[in-house]
Amino acid sequence: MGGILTILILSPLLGVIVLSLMPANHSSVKMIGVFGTVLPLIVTIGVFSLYDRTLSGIQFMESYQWFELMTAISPNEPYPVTYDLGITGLSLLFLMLSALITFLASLAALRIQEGVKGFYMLFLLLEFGILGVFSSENLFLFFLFFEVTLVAMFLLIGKWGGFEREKAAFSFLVYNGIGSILLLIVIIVLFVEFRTMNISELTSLLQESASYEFLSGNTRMWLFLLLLLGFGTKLPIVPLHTWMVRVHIEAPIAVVMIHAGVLLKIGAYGLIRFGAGFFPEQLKETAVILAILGVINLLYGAFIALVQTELRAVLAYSSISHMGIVIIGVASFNTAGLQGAVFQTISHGLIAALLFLLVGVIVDRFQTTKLADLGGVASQTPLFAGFFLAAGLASLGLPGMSGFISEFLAFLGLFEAMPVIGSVGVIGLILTAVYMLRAVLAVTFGERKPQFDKQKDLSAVELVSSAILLSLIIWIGVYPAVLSNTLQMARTLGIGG
Amino acid sequence: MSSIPLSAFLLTALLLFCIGLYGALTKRNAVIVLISIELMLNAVNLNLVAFAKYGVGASIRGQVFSLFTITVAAAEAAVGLAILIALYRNRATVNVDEMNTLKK
Amino acid sequence: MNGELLVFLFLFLVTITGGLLMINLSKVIHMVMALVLTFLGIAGLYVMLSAEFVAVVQVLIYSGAITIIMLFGIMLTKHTEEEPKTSWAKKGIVLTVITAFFFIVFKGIRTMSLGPQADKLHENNTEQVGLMLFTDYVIPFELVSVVLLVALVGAIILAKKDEEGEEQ
Amino acid sequence: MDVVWLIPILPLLSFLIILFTRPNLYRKAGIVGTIFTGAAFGCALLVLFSNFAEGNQLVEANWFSIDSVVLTVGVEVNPLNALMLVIVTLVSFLVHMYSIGYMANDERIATFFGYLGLFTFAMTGLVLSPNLLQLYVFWELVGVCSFLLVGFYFYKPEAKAAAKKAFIVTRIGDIGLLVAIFLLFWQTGSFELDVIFESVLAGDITPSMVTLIAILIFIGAVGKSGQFPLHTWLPDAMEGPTPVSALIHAATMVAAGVYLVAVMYPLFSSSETAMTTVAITGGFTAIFAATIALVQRDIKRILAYSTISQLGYMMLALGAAGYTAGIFHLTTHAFFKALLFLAAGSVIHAVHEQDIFKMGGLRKQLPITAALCLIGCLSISGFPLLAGFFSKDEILASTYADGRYVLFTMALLTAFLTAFYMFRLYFLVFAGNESSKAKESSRIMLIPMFILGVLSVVGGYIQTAWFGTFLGDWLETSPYPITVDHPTAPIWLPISAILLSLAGIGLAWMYAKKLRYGERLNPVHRLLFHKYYIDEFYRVTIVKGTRVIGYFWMYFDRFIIEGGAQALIGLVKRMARAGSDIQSGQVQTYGTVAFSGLVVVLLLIAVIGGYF
Repeated sequence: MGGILTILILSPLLGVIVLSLMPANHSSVKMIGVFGTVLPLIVTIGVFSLYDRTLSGIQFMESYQWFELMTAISPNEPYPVTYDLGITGLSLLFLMLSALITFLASLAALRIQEGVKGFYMLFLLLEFGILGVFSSENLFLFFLFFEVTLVAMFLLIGKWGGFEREKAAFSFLVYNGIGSILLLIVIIVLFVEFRTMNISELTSLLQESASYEFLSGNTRMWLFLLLLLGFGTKLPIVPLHTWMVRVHIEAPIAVVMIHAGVLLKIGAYGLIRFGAGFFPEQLKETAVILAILGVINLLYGAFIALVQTELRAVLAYSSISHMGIVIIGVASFNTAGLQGAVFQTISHGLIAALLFLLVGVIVDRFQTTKLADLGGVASQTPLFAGFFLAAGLASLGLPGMSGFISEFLAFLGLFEAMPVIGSVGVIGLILTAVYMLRAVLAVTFGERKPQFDKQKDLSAVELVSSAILLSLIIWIGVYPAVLSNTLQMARTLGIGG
Repeated sequence: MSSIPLSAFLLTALLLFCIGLYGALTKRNAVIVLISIELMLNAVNLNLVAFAKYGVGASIRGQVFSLFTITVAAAEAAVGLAILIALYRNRATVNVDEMNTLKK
Repeated sequence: MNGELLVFLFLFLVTITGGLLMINLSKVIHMVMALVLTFLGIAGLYVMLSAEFVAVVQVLIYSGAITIIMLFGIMLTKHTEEEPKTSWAKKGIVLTVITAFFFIVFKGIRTMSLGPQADKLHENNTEQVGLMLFTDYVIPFELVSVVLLVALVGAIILAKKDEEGEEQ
Repeated sequence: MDVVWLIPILPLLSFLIILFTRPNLYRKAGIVGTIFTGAAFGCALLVLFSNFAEGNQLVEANWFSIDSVVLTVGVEVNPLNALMLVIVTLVSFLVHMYSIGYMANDERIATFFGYLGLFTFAMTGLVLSPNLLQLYVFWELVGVCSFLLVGFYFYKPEAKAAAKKAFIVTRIGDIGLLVAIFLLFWQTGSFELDVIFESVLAGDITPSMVTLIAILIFIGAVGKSGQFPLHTWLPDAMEGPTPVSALIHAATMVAAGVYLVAVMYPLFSSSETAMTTVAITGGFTAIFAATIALVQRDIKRILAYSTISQLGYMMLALGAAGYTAGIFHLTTHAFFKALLFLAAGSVIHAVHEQDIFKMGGLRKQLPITAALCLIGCLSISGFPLLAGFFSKDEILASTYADGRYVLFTMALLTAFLTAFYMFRLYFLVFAGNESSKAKESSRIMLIPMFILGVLSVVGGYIQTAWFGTFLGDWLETSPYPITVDHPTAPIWLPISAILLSLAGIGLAWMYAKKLRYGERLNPVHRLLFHKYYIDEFYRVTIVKGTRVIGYFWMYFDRFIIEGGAQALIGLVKRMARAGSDIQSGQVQTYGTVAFSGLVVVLLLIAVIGGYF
């Protein structure tokens, strides 16, 4: 099945092309936009079913010579740039997550009234970037697609966001731009030293002891720290998080779904794939600091979420808190921890998407996301309240839902490596329960408010989207092997537990 | 044979050049700026003449060159002043600060 | 200490003092006068460098012609008596940069010595200059005359009142 | 034995069916739920009897794996959990039946039964777990069901607060358990109970680590069983519907803490310190909660504090090496406390009032309820020959045998206090003058109460000094190494216990006669009425403290981090503006800049070229 990944990456562009040929106010623009996301979803499902779980290593490899860079210093030895695609179990999971959440987000975006055509075009462009990021087997391609997501996001936030959209868009661009520059530095250094940007080649080259002649331990540490900063901005690690809060609050709901659900995960993906894959030694050396950072993220986000008065802000800080668990998992650097980190990214992707989907419903029905103005909506919209409560419970790590498995694994890993830091970290799990319940109950429970009496419960589309997400959350929670079988963590990274 | 070393003349020229440059860059009166430029040209002339005596393959050529420079400097002074007057007629000022048409 | 050095020191002081005065005096007229001092000092230095002809030209053109032109320029334009002040920050920056420049160049010229002196320059200096000008440099000489002419014409056109332009 | 699987599955099915057909089922949901839990109860009975015949069973399947460690799920049947299964399914079944009547007028009756089904599923799953991970999963699930049911009247602010509190306070305990599970895993490499116990007994874990783990597990139990200092959620949880209180907050879920300690008994018994901690916490909670119960006015709150106190009793028994006694009391308590709650529910259903000082003389209107309530009160007070008598006696005996006489005295004193406050409640509610009109509850509510009443009377005969120690012998067949001793107490012990409880009853009668309305408010009374101001203390310290930290970090975030970022942006902006200011159009500025550039180049050449 050669070329299926190329087809996958290009599939959203079909929608862009069709949309670009249509008049802006045509009635079927929305439909085409939604359909544009269905296509990649179908292809991804195809990839998922064709993926051979018994094999290790990279599958669906596509590799073509692209162009060569000549340098004046060594004109006879050009630097080859290749076009490599390929996926591992890890990227396959992220691809599935992206395709699914993008599809659901495109449904949630049906509420957009202005500039629908442009919105869907950028939206599909964003998906193009995301799919590319996760299926690149080459740092150059990875970086290109990464930049595509930045541009698309910037425009989406800046044009369709809330009151302070420009500010949010710029802060997004500045922080992520700086992050991607750091990434670029690392890529260039590796390219210059090893004359390849192929990820798996680099991984194996860097893990050979001979490669230390090219790249000393000290340099590696610097490169690792740059990577950490770059992806840490994306993840985000406190104190590089302020842009993310703003985006969560200002961006249109459908975009936030993708942002919280998928884009933040690029940081985790990069950290696991490149940070842990390229520089395992350096990761081990900095593990304690990383774990402390993770715990700080966890507690910091939780404490602030506790006192927020705005639902979206609560969820934004909750995302920060949850990303702390990813860092904890990576820092513990054993199979349990890394598996936990991956589980957490997937699980938080689903949960955050669900939560923001429902926040979209809140905005649509109740025109406010202030906790003080909401309340008692379980009386008028029981279905919504039920889903919202379930999403909240999933977010606070209720067993039987995906959040629990990931938190459990991440902390299990951490407790093996650093029990003391772990003991501080578990306080975060209590706080998560506190702020999540506070927010969820403030919306759903409480006295019936008559001004909400006329509001309708979930529509069919909303119901189906929420149900899909919730059932996936529960499925992973009840049967986590569905992820771990695909993941093959140890094999992907070539480490032993 | 002169007992004064070359560097003494060069130092004089350097000092003059620096003074001229300072004047050209800081003075706000256009006339003074022009004068400062003349000073710089003079410093250059001094160098030429000094090198004519002390330089590699020293010869009269250096002095001839300085004559050319003086001529051009005279022409420059004349044209510069003419521009100044034309500008003054338009803008009623010789203040260099206010001559910022490059920006607009 | 011989007489030559004394003369050089005197001329050096005259030249630099003239320059410094020009920078520091407040009235424009005084500045121009200080400049004349410098020009004269330089003319003296030329004589020391066995360039009598250039020295004479220096006195004629600079101390004479150019100074007069400058005075005309000053008279034709209106001046608030005092030279307007420039901000200290700007002066500071310029001064720093120039000092740095000075030290770099100074470092280079301090011990500069390029070979034996030319010792025949003072013999019939004007003749030598004339010979060189009208043999090797005859074409540049003619070109300079054109340049002067163009400058003259240009200066007149520029300084002339643009009456037609104003009328339109 | 195959039916074991069905026990959790049946209530789950009930939950799912109700969940998906909610609008259609409506009132029929109760019948569906009752049938399913009834079937589960039947299965549990089968399992119980097959355990007598066939012994212990363990079935496991792979769940997922972390590298080479395969995590499993499964079911295990041993005497302890077979017994628990029967208790859980029985009480659940009866409460389901009762709720058909009690909740008949509620719009959301279907939801209610859905939650009940989910709870029964989670609770049976918890009981059947053969490993700690699975146990923890269900442990949290019962917590969330409790949360959902406490917050069932979600429109009441008190219910909202109570639900939140219930979840969060128990969560604090759960984290202790979670940490203990992590530590155990890294010590033993497994979540399986049998593996863990083997390595504990083999001495693979250092004694201090055993103590630490045991205490962490106990923290989990403290949270769930409402032991001091995490007891505050349980009285507030009475905001939930009364059948829920009977099922979750009296008979089953809160007993899960005791059950957990019992399950982990081999671990606890390896650490003297841990055992002492359990005993002291239990003993203290028993008397502490009993004193609070003395003065409360809300009928359900009295029962709640009574529950806390009785759970403390069980903990005390376990901590004093009275394994059988603890389990025995757990069993009997499930019966009579569920009975008391259902009776209270019946009263509340009839008079729509929860303040016992506003009731009175209900014996005439509610004769059956009154009679059943009396049985419950007698049983809990340890009236001779009723279930509570035997179990309480067993606890007193093992505490006495343990030799810590302070704890023993506490236990005796608690027995006296229990008798007093239970009969204070009984007399104030049922005796005296009639104060309001009330109608006896329907048959569907009375039948469960009746069954529980019967059990409260005869339930004690499974373990008596006279007829045989059947329960203890049977529990000893557990697959895990537990020491079941049969303490023999001096004859004065049961007699003094009887006398104390009779004294309590008598005092309560005199008290009730003397004071019909209101009570003196002396400082001690006020202190007790305000539950030793512990809620207020927590509110001021922990809750406020957490919020203050939160606000601190929020402002830190807003001003320091965001401000820092803004300052950085400002700096860049100012630099940019400075750069654009240079482009002023003035030749001199350009000249300066150009010349500066020249100087910089010269400097570079000079430095790099080595001229300096």
